[in-house]
Amino acid sequence: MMRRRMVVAFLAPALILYLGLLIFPALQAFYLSLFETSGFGDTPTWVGIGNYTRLLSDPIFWGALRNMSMIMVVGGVATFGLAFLFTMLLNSGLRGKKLFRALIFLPNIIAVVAITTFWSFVFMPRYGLLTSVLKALGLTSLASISWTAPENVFFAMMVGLVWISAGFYTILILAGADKVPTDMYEAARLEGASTFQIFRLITLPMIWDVILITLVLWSIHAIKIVEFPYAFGGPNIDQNLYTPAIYLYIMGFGQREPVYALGYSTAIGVALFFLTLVTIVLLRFVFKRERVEY
Amino acid sequence: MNKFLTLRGAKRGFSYLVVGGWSAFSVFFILWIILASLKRNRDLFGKPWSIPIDPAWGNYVKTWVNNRFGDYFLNSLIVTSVSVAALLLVSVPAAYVLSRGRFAGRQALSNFFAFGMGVPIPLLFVPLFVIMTTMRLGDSLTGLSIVYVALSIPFSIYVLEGFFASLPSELESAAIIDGCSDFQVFRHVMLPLAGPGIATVAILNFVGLWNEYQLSLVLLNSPENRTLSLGIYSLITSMQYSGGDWAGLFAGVTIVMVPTILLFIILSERMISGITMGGVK
Amino acid sequence: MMTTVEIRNLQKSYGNLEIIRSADLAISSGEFVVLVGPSGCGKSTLLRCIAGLEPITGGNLLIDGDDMTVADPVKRGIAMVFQSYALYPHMTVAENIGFGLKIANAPKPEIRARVLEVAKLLKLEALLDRKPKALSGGQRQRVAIGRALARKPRIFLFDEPLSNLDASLRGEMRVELSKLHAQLGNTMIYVTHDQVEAMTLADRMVVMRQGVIEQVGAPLELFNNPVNRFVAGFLGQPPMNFIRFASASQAGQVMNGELPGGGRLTLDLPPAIGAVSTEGLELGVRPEDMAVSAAGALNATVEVVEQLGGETIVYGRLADGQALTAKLAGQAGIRAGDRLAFTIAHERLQIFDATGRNLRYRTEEAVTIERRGDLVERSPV
Amino acid sequence: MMTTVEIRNLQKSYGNLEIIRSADLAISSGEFVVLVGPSGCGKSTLLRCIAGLEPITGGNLLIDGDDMTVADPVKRGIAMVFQSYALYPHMTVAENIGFGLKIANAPKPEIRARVLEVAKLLKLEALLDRKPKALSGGQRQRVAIGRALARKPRIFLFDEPLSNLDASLRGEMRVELSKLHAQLGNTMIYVTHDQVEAMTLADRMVVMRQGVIEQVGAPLELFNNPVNRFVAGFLGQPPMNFIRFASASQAGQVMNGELPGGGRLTLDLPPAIGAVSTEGLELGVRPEDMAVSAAGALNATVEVVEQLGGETIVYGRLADGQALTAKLAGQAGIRAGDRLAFTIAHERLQIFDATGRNLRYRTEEAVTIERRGDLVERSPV
Amino acid sequence: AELVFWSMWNEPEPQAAALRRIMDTYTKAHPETTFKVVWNGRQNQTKLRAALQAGTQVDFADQDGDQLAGGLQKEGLGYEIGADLGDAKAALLPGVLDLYAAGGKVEQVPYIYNTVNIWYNKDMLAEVGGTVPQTLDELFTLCGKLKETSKHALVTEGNVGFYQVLFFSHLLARAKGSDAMIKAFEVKDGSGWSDPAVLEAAKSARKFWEVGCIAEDARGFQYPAGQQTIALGDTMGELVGSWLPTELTESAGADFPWGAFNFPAVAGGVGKATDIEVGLVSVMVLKASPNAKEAAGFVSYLLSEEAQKTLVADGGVGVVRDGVEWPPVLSDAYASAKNATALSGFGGGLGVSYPEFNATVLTPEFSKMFLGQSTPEDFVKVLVDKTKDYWASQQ
Ligand SMILES: Nc1ncnc2c1ncn2[C@@H]1O[C@H](COP(=O)(O)OP(=O)(O)OP(=O)(O)O)[C@@H](O)[C@H]1O
Ligand SMILES: Nc1ncnc2c1ncn2[C@@H]1O[C@H](COP(=O)(O)OP(=O)(O)OP(=O)(O)O)[C@@H](O)[C@H]1O
Ligand SMILES: [Mg+2]
Ligand SMILES: [Mg+2]
Repeated sequence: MMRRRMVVAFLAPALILYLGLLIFPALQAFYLSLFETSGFGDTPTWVGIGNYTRLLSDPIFWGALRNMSMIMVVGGVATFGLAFLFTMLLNSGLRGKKLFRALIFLPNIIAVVAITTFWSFVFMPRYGLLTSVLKALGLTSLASISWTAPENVFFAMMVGLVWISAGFYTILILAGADKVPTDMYEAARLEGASTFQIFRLITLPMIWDVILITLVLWSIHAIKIVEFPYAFGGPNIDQNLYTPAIYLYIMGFGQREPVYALGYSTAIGVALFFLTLVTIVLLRFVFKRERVEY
Repeated sequence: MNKFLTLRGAKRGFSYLVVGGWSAFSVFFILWIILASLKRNRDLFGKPWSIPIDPAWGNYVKTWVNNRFGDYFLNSLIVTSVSVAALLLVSVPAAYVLSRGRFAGRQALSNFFAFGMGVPIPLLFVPLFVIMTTMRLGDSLTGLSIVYVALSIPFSIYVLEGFFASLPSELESAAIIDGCSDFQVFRHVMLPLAGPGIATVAILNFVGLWNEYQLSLVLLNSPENRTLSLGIYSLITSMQYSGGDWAGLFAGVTIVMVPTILLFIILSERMISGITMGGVK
Repeated sequence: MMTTVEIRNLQKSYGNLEIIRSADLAISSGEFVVLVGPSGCGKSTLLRCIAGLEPITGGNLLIDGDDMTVADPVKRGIAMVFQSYALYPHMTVAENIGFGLKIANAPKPEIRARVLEVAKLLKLEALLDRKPKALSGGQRQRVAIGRALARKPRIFLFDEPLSNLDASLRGEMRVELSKLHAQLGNTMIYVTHDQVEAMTLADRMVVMRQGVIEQVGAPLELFNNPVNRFVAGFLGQPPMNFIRFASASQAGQVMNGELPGGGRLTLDLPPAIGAVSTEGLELGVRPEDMAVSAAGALNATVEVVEQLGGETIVYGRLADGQALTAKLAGQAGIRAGDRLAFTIAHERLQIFDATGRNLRYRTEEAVTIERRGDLVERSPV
Repeated sequence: MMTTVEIRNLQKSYGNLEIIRSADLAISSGEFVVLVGPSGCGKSTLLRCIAGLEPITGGNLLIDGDDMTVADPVKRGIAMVFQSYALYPHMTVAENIGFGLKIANAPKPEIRARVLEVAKLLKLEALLDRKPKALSGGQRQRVAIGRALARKPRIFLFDEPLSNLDASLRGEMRVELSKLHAQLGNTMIYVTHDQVEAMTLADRMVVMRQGVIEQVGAPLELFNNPVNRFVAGFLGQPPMNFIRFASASQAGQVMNGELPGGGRLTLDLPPAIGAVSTEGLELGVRPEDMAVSAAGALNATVEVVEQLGGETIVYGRLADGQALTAKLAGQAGIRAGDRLAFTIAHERLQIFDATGRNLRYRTEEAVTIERRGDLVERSPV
Repeated sequence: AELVFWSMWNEPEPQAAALRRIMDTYTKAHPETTFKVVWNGRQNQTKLRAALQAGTQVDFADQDGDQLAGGLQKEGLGYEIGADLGDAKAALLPGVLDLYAAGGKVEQVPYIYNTVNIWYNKDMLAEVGGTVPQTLDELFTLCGKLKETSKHALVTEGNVGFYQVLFFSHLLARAKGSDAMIKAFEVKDGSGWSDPAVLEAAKSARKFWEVGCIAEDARGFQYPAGQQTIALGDTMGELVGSWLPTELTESAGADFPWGAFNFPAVAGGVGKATDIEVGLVSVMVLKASPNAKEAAGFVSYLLSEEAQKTLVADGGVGVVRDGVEWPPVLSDAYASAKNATALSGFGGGLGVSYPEFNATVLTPEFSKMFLGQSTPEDFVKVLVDKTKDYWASQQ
C-alpha cells in the first residue's frame, strides 16, 4: 500500500546520515586494521591480516573475551531474571507501579562515574557501606572479605552492572508487556494461572518480539561494553576487568601508558563487529518465532 | 477462607518486598550521592554513612562557577534535546517504513541498519574528527549533534521497528478506508499509536546522550562548547595532579543528575500511559 | 454440583461514572440466568464483577454462601467467554482450549482428549492447529466457548457468546448449550442480545436498564407480564406497539379507552391497582397479537411491508398518525397503501401510565396465559 | 450517484489456502446487496477484496465500469464497517467519526456538524468525548458505523455491523440503515448473520458457501425458490426440515412420495426437469409451513417445546425417528410427549435429490407465491 | 603570530591559570606573539592525533613526558628544540633534559617536575620514634613499629597497577642500578629476567605484605580509597609521586605534616637511594608548525626563572629550573630532585621505551603477584617468556 516515494522519503535521511557518518568512517577504520600504525600522521605499514593473526594468539584478548562472555551469560541471566521478575511483579496489580518502575530505572539516568564511585564506596574495605552493614549485623567474617580484591573485583563490577541493566531491560520489557490487551490477562487469571504462569505463558510469548529485541540489545551491549567496567576499574584498570572493547581502547588510545597501536586496536574493533553480527544472527535464528499480532 | 487471604497477603507482601526493596536501594543511592555532595572530603571517605550536619554548599558553588557547569548545562541541554528531536525525526519514519512497508530488500535493509549497532564507537573517533573538520563542523555543538543522531540511528530504528511491527493491521486498513494516504496512515494512526514506544526510545537516547562523553571528548575542544558530562570527566581527570575533590565531583554529578531525573519523571508518564488497544475489539 | 450466586446491593463505578447502581439477584444452583438489556446498560460489567475481574465498588457477592466480594477470580471457580473472545494469539486453537487444564496440571493425554471432545462439540476439529489470527470471527467465538467448556468450572459466564455466528450455527450452538446445561447442571449466567437465545435458554431472565435491574423472572413471565413499559418494549421482536389512547377513563377495576380512529376497548385491571391517573395512558399491543379482520378495532394504513419468508411484518399508521406494527404469519400479499383493520386479543394487552408503569401487571406469580383459540388437538399418548 | 460494482471470476487465496474459489457478481447502482453464509465461508474476505485491503489473487473488480482490481482503496470511494470495529484507540469517539472528513480536509465546523448529526442518529451524543476503551461492545460498534456514515462514500461495505447490538436497537438501526439507503441511494454491500436483517434490507441476497456463491436473488426468491438444499437450509429460522421419503417414484412431471409414518404426497415438478434418480430424495418443509390438524399427513411426537413469547417452536420426531421442527404462532399449550399431526402446504414444498439439487427449483423468474388462505381484506384506498 | 597551544590541563586547574599568566606576560613583552589555547585536559595527545589527521594546525602542546615520548616524539613529530633553548639548558635540575632526549635530540621540554618518593605523615613517624629509613631493613623495622600501634606504614591502591609496580622498579633499581629494568627487558631471549636479583626484587616486594608494611585489606582499595587512609591517619605513607599532597589537600587539610624520603637502599645493591624516578610534564613544539621558531621562543621563556616561579606560586607544582624553590609542602621532593644521582622514568622507564609491554605484561603481571594471585617465581617466568615472545614478534 505504501508508495515508493514515501518509502524513499522516509528512509533517505536516516540512510544518508547512517552511511555518511557511521558506515563510511567504519569502513575507513576497517581498512586501517590492515596496517600497523600509531595514527600520528605517519605512513602506515601494510601488514595485511597480520593484526588478526596476532590477535588470535594474544592471551589478553582471549582473557578479555572470557570476561565478555561471563558478562553476556552470567550477567545476562541475572539481568533478565531480574527484569522478568520485576515485570511480573509490577504487572501483578501492585499499587504504585509507575513509581516503582521509575525507581527501578533510575540508575540508568545517572552518569556512570557516579555509579561506579558509589559502588566503590559500597564495596570499599574497612570503611565501606557494605562492610559496615555486615559489621552492624555481626557478620564479621563476611565483613572482612575484600570485595574489590583482584579475585572478586570482576563480580563486584558485575553486581553494579546488573543493578543498572536490570532497570534498563525492565523498562523495555514492561513497555512491551503494556501492549498486551488486558483481556488476555483477565482470561488467564480466570483460568487460574498464577502471576508466574501468566508471565511465562501469556506475556512472554506475546511479547516475544520485544524479548528478542532486548536479548539482541543485551548481547551487543555486552560485546561493546566499555564504560562501566572501565570506570569501575579506576585510573589503571585491572586486567581482571578487561573486555575486548576496553582492550581496544587501551591499545589504541594511550590511556596512561603511551600505547598507540591504532591498527591493532582497530583489528580488535573489527573482530568485535563480526562477533556482534554472528551473535545477532544466531540469536535471531535460535529465538525466532512467528510474529504475534493482536 | 482466612488462610486464602493470608496466603494472598503473603504473596503480595513478597512482591512489595522485592520491588520495594530494590526501589528503596535506588532512592538510597540518589540520597547518598546528594549527601556526599554536601560533605567534606575527609568525612566522605572516613564516614560514608554520616549525614552532613553542616552541609558544604561551597562544593556546588565551586563546581558551578569554577568549573563553568552553568555553561555546560546549557550546552548539554541544547545538544541533547536537539539531537533527540532530530533523531526521532529521522529514525521514526525510517523504522516505520522498515517494519510495515512491503518492498524488496526491506529485511536486508533493516538488518543493514541493525548491524550498525555492532560497530565499536572508538573506531570512529579519528575518521569522524576528520570528516567533521572537513565539513567545518569540528568543535561545534552542531557537529556533535549530527554525529549523535547518526550514531544513535541503528539502536533507535531497531527498537522502534519492534514497536511498529506489533500494531494491529486492522487499524491500518481502517485508516486506508477512511481515505488516508500512506503518509496520513502514518501521521494520524500509526504514529500516535506508537507513542509509548517513541517516548521510550526518546528517553533512552536522551539519557544516553546526556551522559555521553567519549564522542564529545574527541569532537569538542573549546571549553565554551563543553557538555556537562565532559565537565564531570574533566573533574575526574583533574583528580590527578590538581587535587582530589571528590565531594565536588559529587556536586557535579548531582547537577547532571537532577535534570535527567526530572525529565524522566515527566516523560515516563507518557511512556507509561501506554495506549490500551481497546478499540480494536 | 451445587452452586448458588448471590448479589447483594452490588454497585460499580468507574471513577464518578456509576455503571451499576444497585443490583440484587439471587441465582440458585444450576440455574440458567440470562441478562438482557440495551447496549451499554452494564451487562458485561456485571459479569466482570461476578468473575472478579473488576473490583466491586459496593455491596456483596456470595458464591455458595461464601463471601467472594474480594476473592481471587480463580477461587470463584468461574469460566467466562469474553465478548471480545480474548483468545491467546500465540497459541493454536488446541492450546487455547487446553490452557486452563494445563494450568491446572492435568495430564497431557487427558488434556488432549478433553480438547478433542470440546472441539468436536463445537465443530472445530479441523482448525485445532491454527492460530486465532487465521480464523474467521465465528470460528474465534467458538474457540472462546471451547476454552470455557474445557475447564468444567462451577459457574459459566457467557458474554454474548454467539453474536458472531450465523443463524443456523447459532441455532445449533444454542441447542448444544442447552443440552450442556442439562447435562452438567452448572450455574450459568449469560448475556445476549438475541431474544430467541434469551427466551429459549433462560430459566430466568434479568432485564437491565442503565445499571438497574428492572425485572427478573421466567422468560414467558416477563414477556406476558412486564412490570413496565421498558421491559414490555424491550422483549419481543418487532417490539410492542404503544398506542396513545384518544381518551380513557377508569371505572373501578375497569379501564375504558377510545382508540385513535374510533375503536373502543374495555379492559379489566388487577384488583390491587386502585385509582390511577388516566393522563397519557398507552395501550401495549404486541405485533403478533393482531390479526387482520374486517371487524377489527384498530384501523391502519400500510406504509412498509417486510417479507421475512416465514412471516410478514407490516408497518402502518393509525388514523392520528401513530405508528403500528403487525406481524403476520407466512407471506401475506399486502402492499404499501393498503388499509387494514386488526382485531386484538384483549387478554394480552397491557396498559402503561405516563410513568411507564404497567397497570395490568399482576403481582401474583404469573400464570402462563392460554393461547386464544387452541390449535392443538391432543391425541392420547 | 450511480455506482455499479462488478466482480468477474474473482479468486482469493492465502498461500495455498483457497478462500474464494471463483465469484461472479454484478451489483447495479444503488443496490443493497447482502452477503450471507456460514461462518468462515469468506464473506469478510470478499468484502476486503472489494475494498482493496487484500490483493486479489485472480479475476477482476470493476467499479462503475472502471477496472479497480489493483486500484488504491481511496480511489474506490468506499467506506467500510469492520467486523472487529477497528476504532482508533487514541482518538475520542468524535475524532473517530470525524476522521475521514478531517483527512478529506473538510472545514472544522462542517466536521463538527456532521459528527453531531451521525452521533445523534446512532445515539452516541453522550459518548463523543470518550475513548473507545471506555465503551461497551455495542457502543464501539455504533462508533464504527458512524465512522463510515460520516464520510458519504460511493459504496458502503458493512461487515456484520449490528451483531453486537441488542434486538431493539438493532431493529432501529436496521430501519435507519434502510432509510439511509433510500435517502442516499448508495450502493451497499452488507454481511450479516441475521436473517431478519438480510431479508429486510436486501434488494438482493448472495448466499455463499466455502468460497463459492451458491445463489443470488431477491430475498423472497431465495427463500421460496432455493437452488439447492444448502440455500434452503441456510435461510429461514428455524431451518427447513429435510425429511427422507420412505419411498418415492417419478411419473413424468409428478413425484409420488411416501412419508415416514404412512402419509402420502403427490408433487408436480417443473417442466424442464426430465427423469431423475429417486435414490435418497428428501422433502423440504419449512417449520412455519406446517399447521396442527388431525387430518395432517405428518405425524410426530413432541420432544421439546420452546416458547418464544410471540411464537412457539416445537421439536418432534417422526415415526422413523427423523427430527421435525414446527413453528407455531403465539404461545401454544403443547408439552413434550404430545403427539401431533401436521398438514403441510404442498405448493411450498421442495424436493432435494441426493446431490442436494432442488428438483422443484424453477428457472424462470421466480414468482412470489400467494399465501395459502389470504388473510387480507383489501379495502379500496 | 598567534600560537595555538593544545594543553593537557583543564581550564579551572591552577596549572592552567599559571600558564595563562605566563603567556600573558610573554605577550606583553612580545606583542607580536599571541596565544590561542585549547584546554583539552588529559586526553590532549589522543585528541591531537585526530587533529593532526584532519590537518588542524597546532603549534605546541604539553603532556606527561612519558606519554609524549611514546607518542608524538616516537613518531618524529617533535621539533628539535635543543638549539633554541640556549643557556636555559644549563640552569635546569640535573638530568631533566636528557631524560627524553633520544640520541641527544631534544624534542620535548619538561617544565613541571614530579618525583617519586615515599610520601608520609611526619607526625606519625615521630610518634613511633622512628627516623627516616635509609635501608630496606630499617623500613621493615619501622613497619613493625607502626603495626604495633595497629597502624600501617604504607598503603597502595589495589586497582592502580602503576603505583604498585613502583615497588618492583625501585627494588630492582636499588639492586642493579637505575636502568636495570630496561636492560633486563632488552635481552631478547628473556634471560635478562633470569638474573636472581629480579626474583629477589619480586620477593622483597611481596615481603611488604608479609611483614605487615601494607595492610592486608589494601588489596581491595579502589583508588583513591588507599591514599585517603593517610589523610585519615590510618597509614603513614605511600610510595607515589609528589602530586600526592595536592591530591589529598581537600581531605588532609593544608597543614598536614607532609614529608618525603627516597626509596631506601638495598643491601648489596649497586643502585643508590638518590637514584629517583620522575614524572615530568613537558611541552613540545610540533615539527609541522609554521611558527616553530616563535613557539620555541616561548618555550625558552617557560624555563626562565620568572615563568618557573609563576608556576610554583600559581600552579602549586614543582618545576625544573634549578634554584627555584618548590612550594613548601614539596620541599623534600625538591631536595630529592636536587640531589638526584640518576633519573629514570616512571616504573624504571619501561613505560616510556616499551609502553605496550609495560601496559600489557609487566604491570598487570606484577600486580597479580604483588596482590597474591601468583608467586614471584611465576612472575619471573612469565616475564622471561613474554619478553622472548615480544622480541620474536618484532622481527
Ligand atoms: N473502563 C471504563 N471506563 C468508563 N466507562 C466504562 C468503562 N468500561 C465500560 N464503561 C461504560 O460502562 C457502561 C456499561 O458497559 P458494559 O460493557 O457493561 O455494557 P454492556 O451492557 O455489556 O453493553 P453491550 O451490550 O453493548 O456490550 C457503558 O456505558 C460503558 O460506556
Ligand atoms: N490471514 C489468513 N490466513 C489464512 N486463512 C485465513 C486468514 N484470514 C482468514 N482466513 C480463513 O479464511 C476463511 C474465510 O474467512 P472470513 O473472515 O472471510 O470468514 P467470514 O465468512 O467472514 O466468517 P465470519 O462470519 O465467521 O466472520 C476462514 O476459514 C478463515 O479461517
Ligand atoms: Mg457487553
Ligand atoms: Mg467475517
